[in-house]
Amino acid sequence: MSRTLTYREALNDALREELDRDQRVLLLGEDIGAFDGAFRVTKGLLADYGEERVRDTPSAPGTIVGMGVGAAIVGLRPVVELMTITAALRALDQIAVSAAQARFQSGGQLSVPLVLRAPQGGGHQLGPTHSHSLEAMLLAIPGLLVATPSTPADAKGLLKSAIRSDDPVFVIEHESLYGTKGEIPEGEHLVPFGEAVVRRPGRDLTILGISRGALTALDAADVLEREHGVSAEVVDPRTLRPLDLPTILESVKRTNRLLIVEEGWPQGGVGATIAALVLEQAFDFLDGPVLRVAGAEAPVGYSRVLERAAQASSREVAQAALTALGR
Amino acid sequence: MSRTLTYREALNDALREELDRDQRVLLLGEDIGAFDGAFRVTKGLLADYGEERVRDTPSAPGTIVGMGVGAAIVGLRPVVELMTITAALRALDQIAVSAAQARFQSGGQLSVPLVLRAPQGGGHQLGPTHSHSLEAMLLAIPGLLVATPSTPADAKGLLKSAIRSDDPVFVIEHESLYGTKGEIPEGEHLVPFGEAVVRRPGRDLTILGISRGALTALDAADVLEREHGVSAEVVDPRTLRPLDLPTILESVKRTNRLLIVEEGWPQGGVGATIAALVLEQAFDFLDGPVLRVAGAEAPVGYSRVLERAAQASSREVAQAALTALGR
Amino acid sequence: MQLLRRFDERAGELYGAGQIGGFLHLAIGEEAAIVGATRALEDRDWLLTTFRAHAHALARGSEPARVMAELFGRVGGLCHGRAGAMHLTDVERRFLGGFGMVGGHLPIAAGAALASTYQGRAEVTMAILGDGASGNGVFGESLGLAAKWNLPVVLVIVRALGGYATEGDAAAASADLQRQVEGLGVKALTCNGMDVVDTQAVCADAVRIARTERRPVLVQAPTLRAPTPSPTAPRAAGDREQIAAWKARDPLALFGDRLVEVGLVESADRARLQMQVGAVIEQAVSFAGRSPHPEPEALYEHVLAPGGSGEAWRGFDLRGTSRRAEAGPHPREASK
Amino acid sequence: MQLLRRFDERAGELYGAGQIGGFLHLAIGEEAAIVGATRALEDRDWLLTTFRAHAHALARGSEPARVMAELFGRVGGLCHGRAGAMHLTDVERRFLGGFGMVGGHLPIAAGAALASTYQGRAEVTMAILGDGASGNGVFGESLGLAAKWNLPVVLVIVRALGGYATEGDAAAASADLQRQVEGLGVKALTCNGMDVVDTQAVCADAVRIARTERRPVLVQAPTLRAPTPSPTAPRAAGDREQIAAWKARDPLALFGDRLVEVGLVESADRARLQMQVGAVIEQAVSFAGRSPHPEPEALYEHVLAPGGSGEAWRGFDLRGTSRRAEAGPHPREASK
Ligand SMILES: Cc1ncc(C[n+]2csc(CCOP(=O)(O)OP(=O)(O)O)c2C)c(N)n1
Ligand SMILES: Cc1ncc(C[n+]2csc(CCOP(=O)(O)OP(=O)(O)O)c2C)c(N)n1
Ligand SMILES: [Mg+2]
Ligand SMILES: [Mg+2]
Repeated sequence: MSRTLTYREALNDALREELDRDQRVLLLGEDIGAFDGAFRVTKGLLADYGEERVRDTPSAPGTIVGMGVGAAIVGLRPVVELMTITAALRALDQIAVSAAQARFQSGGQLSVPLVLRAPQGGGHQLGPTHSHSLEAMLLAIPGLLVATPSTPADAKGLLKSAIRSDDPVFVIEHESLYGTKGEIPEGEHLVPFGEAVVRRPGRDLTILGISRGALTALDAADVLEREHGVSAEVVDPRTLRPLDLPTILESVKRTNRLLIVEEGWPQGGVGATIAALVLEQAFDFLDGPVLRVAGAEAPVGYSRVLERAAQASSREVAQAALTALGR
Repeated sequence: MSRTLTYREALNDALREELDRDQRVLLLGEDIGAFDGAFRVTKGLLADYGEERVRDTPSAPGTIVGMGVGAAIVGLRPVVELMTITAALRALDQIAVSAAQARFQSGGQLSVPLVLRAPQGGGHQLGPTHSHSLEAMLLAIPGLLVATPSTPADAKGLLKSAIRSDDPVFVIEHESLYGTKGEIPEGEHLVPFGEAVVRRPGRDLTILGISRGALTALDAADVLEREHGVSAEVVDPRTLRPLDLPTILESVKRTNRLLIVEEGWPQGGVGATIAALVLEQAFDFLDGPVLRVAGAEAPVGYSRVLERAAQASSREVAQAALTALGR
Repeated sequence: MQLLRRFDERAGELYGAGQIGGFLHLAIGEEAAIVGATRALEDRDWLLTTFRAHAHALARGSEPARVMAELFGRVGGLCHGRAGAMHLTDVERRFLGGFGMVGGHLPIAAGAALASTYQGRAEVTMAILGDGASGNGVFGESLGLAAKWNLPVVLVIVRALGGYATEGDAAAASADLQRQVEGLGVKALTCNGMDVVDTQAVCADAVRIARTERRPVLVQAPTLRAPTPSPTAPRAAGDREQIAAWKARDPLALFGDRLVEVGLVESADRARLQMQVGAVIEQAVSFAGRSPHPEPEALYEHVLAPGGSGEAWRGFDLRGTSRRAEAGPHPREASK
Repeated sequence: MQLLRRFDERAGELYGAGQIGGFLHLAIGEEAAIVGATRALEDRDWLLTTFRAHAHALARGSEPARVMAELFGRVGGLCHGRAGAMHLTDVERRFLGGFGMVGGHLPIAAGAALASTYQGRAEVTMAILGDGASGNGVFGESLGLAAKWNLPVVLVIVRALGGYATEGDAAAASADLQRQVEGLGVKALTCNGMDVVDTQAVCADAVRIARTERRPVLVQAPTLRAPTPSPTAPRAAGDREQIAAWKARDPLALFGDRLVEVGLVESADRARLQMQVGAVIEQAVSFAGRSPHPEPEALYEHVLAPGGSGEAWRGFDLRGTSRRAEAGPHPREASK
């Protein structure tokens, strides 16, 4: 049995279930209450759970995250929404130091079961300050778990697992996926961290897609099959820390070729990291270089044309795959 | 003709020369005046240039950087010192958005000739909040130039070039290098951005060292020569954006092996980025995987032992080199 | 004001029609505050504002056609389609833009004032912000340092009730906020943000104080924004009463009526003005519609300074092998 | 106070001797403020402080031996050598630590108070800070939200003159700062930070108000820190006059004399107390010296929660191939 929900509804579902299950869970964020959240993810939660548990905050990212850290240390399980991932840049000291290092600094005395949520990426011309993709910066931080759900089912299952995690977690949502629909298993649906999924089996090469990149990879795989008779395997890591490297390596050792699709900036990116890891651990299995199709080395422009130019398109991914195959 | 100066003195020299040369240059930062700067880099500048040009600020990183951006846009060439690179995490929205995107967002109407300076890295047991190495996070940001001087001469030459750049630049100094001595050419000494230097020629493999990693690589090269008869070429990129990829590729195409040494976190790191770039562009020249010796996937502990364990040591680099050579 | 109003109404329609994308924050109801504040500035002064930038650009005198073209994301836009409504910039008019991050422009405004002062020019920098931005720490940090360094900055808080986002007690000027900033050594004034004459007078006073006394001044301008559900559905909505309540305070109607009352304007002139404005806007729309879309490659322009050493970088792998631009000049050449 | 003083003096020596590393921010001169403030708390209350953390840990009752061992970076330290003086934590005493980033602990304190209130416990959270931290935006952000949400937080600003870092007008309590926070709806008090009795009384009052009225309270405690050049050369320095001036206000001397005057303590007892304290500190030093250094591998402990799915990550490439730990369990197993 399953239901069809949007990514947005799936997240709302996850929050409701965890709010029902665990009194320690409470939500903090700008306009998450009366306004239902900038992207309507917290729709109806203020009415149903009250202002003790669903708290509207001012636009002060550092302080909101810091309060989440303090509340988590003293026994709660706060879920903090930031209106845009760019706001996380203002709170990065609280994220990278207070949240991610408290356990370490205290020699294990403190625990920070905090969840941060924010939308990233482009798609609706939000322009240079509301279209960043920052998974790589967050992945860099030891002590911080990072999830990048690309489907409604994963959005629900990963957010629920995140809320139950004793480590701080950043759940990176994608601004242009909120409206996408998908099947959600009935009842308790948890997606464990560190478990990649093969979205489409294939023989000729592996395409690894991060966040929305997983969907771009699937589209590209269709094009490759239809127009070029190429069989591409599509892998979605789903969480970046922990990263399910074994599943990625298994796939690469079969197909001997890897292409990584991400929307973030190419330098210091997730693609570069995984390319380096695979290179180090499966060099002898690689028939060619690991290729990356990343976001542009530029801010995301407002115009539809410039926004698209800043993102990885399925056409480009298909083209890169053919390059990888020496075609 | 040349003089011997410490890294700290070389930076002070660069600031003085540019303050003398260009009235538009002024300095902002916490305790850079009366206190001579937390690491004494701005020693004597308040006395010699006055409080109009050497300005002590409160501990408000975001606002200090933002003021630097505004002052740069309206015609000055501010040099902002942050006491520790970790403070940059509090100002990252001003760095990545205001400073690095203003030119783009305005369609080229605005220019931000701003220099940011901060010490990073470990060495004196400053503990988990004052020992970060964040060059990778800064490298990720398009529109921001990044310099990582490892010698007094480069510290001076790169800082002077940075102050004359029309792009915002982050000059990443290393906390444990301030006291190191080196020869500085007399007179005007500018080091251009995007020009790597081969610190030591070699045949058997290339070791690329970032920031202090370049010195660690040199020590490792000595060990390799002395104890194993291995001839390692040591390359110091000096600037990460722009990156002198041609020089790196030339070297790798000769030695066919690459090892990268950095102090930052391994995931989303500079090493991973360069490994991916080299893999993409010189795959057929590689006799083995590009190896990385990075900082630990952990915060930097306070204890001397834990601090050392978090950093790349020359022994480990030498060991990794032997691994790369299949020895 | 007429211009801002009709422009916003038209933009709202075009947003609905998909001609304009992203977030479009309308300023219907804020016209008196915006026009009054910006009219208090001289040409040599600098202006910064929030994501609600297109209205401020118009008020500062930017060409409606180039503003509309920017909203269309076209080459003819002030920022060639890079900025959209939230990040509009027009440096010729010393309008430093449109800032998407709430409060992010406040330290930049202080820095601009520092540059003017440092260079011995008696320019004032004005930053317009919403009440929400005063909840962010940069507000106090920037004002505090501006006071300490005697910087001529004028912050105008448009306290808008109605519409998107955490409102605080936006309805009226806040006595608490006044105490806070006075504690920082900042002069605080209040005006009626629904009355363009009063707003202009008070802001002119603020600008004078900032310019002559070299100190930051805060002006609180309470306004009532037309009921708008959100920046993604910007056309005026809300129930009958809300709209009626707002109409009763509509700053344009009030100002217009007053001009007629005191005999400064004939109702006939008023009608003519409206027609002229309508014509200007239609010209702007057609200019925007005719302006070409940018080329995809344009994305890489203006990322780094032309001729700067950074440009060499462009030659090397901008987005992974498959996207690599043609290898440019060796950095060694480029950085010379 | 004796304990803090002798501990700091000894730590300063050991720092000079290279037994203690990093930055060591001494609290000589702040003893009355620190002891007075912390004595105002009950055991159930929470305490957070700055990088000047070892003195606060001692005041909160942490074992001197385990504090000294932490300064030595040994396994016997409260944080097993990970924290050093700046990040000391002792959760058993509800001392949440030592925060290296100026002001970084203020929102965390507000969050702790939120958790207590949410869970229906009448605990108060106290955060001690320096005057410098009040210049950062998180100060106002945290107090503002604490006031809005009725959170029982007490912030004690030790306005220390002398020593490292931007002082502001640290000498005296700031009337401006009082206006600022009152504008945020915060109750503001002042005490004599050189007088432990007065500090204790005022802070107890602040704690009572926070606990019963459920609101944030700010206490300004002006102090005179012993002349110390910097945290990297922490032993008291400064010229003769400075030192003499400071000695004349030494909070320990004053309090001790007073106790003797009012006959509460015989000078003999005073001498005995000093001897006892001296003995405790020597025991602490020898415990620290005997405690082993951590193993290098310990670096990877406490990075992520034990048994959490994150641990699986440890199996894969922690720092590049050459450093790779033995491949751990497959995440699929670990995350079950
Ligand atoms: C740092 C940051 N967080 C969140 C947002 C999303 N956001 C866009 S508009 C807005 C409301 C701001 O309210 P206010 O400052 O009062 O301006 P108004 O909308 O009233 O003009 C917010 C929070 C943002 N732009 N920047
Ligand atoms: C965000 C940040 N910037 C800079 C520093 C470096 N720093 C260490 S101590 C200190 C001085 C802080 O002064 P104050 O808050 O008054 O504390 P005091 O030293 O007076 O106790 C600074 C700036 C830091 N720890 N954190
Ligand atoms: Mg508002
Ligand atoms: Mg101080």
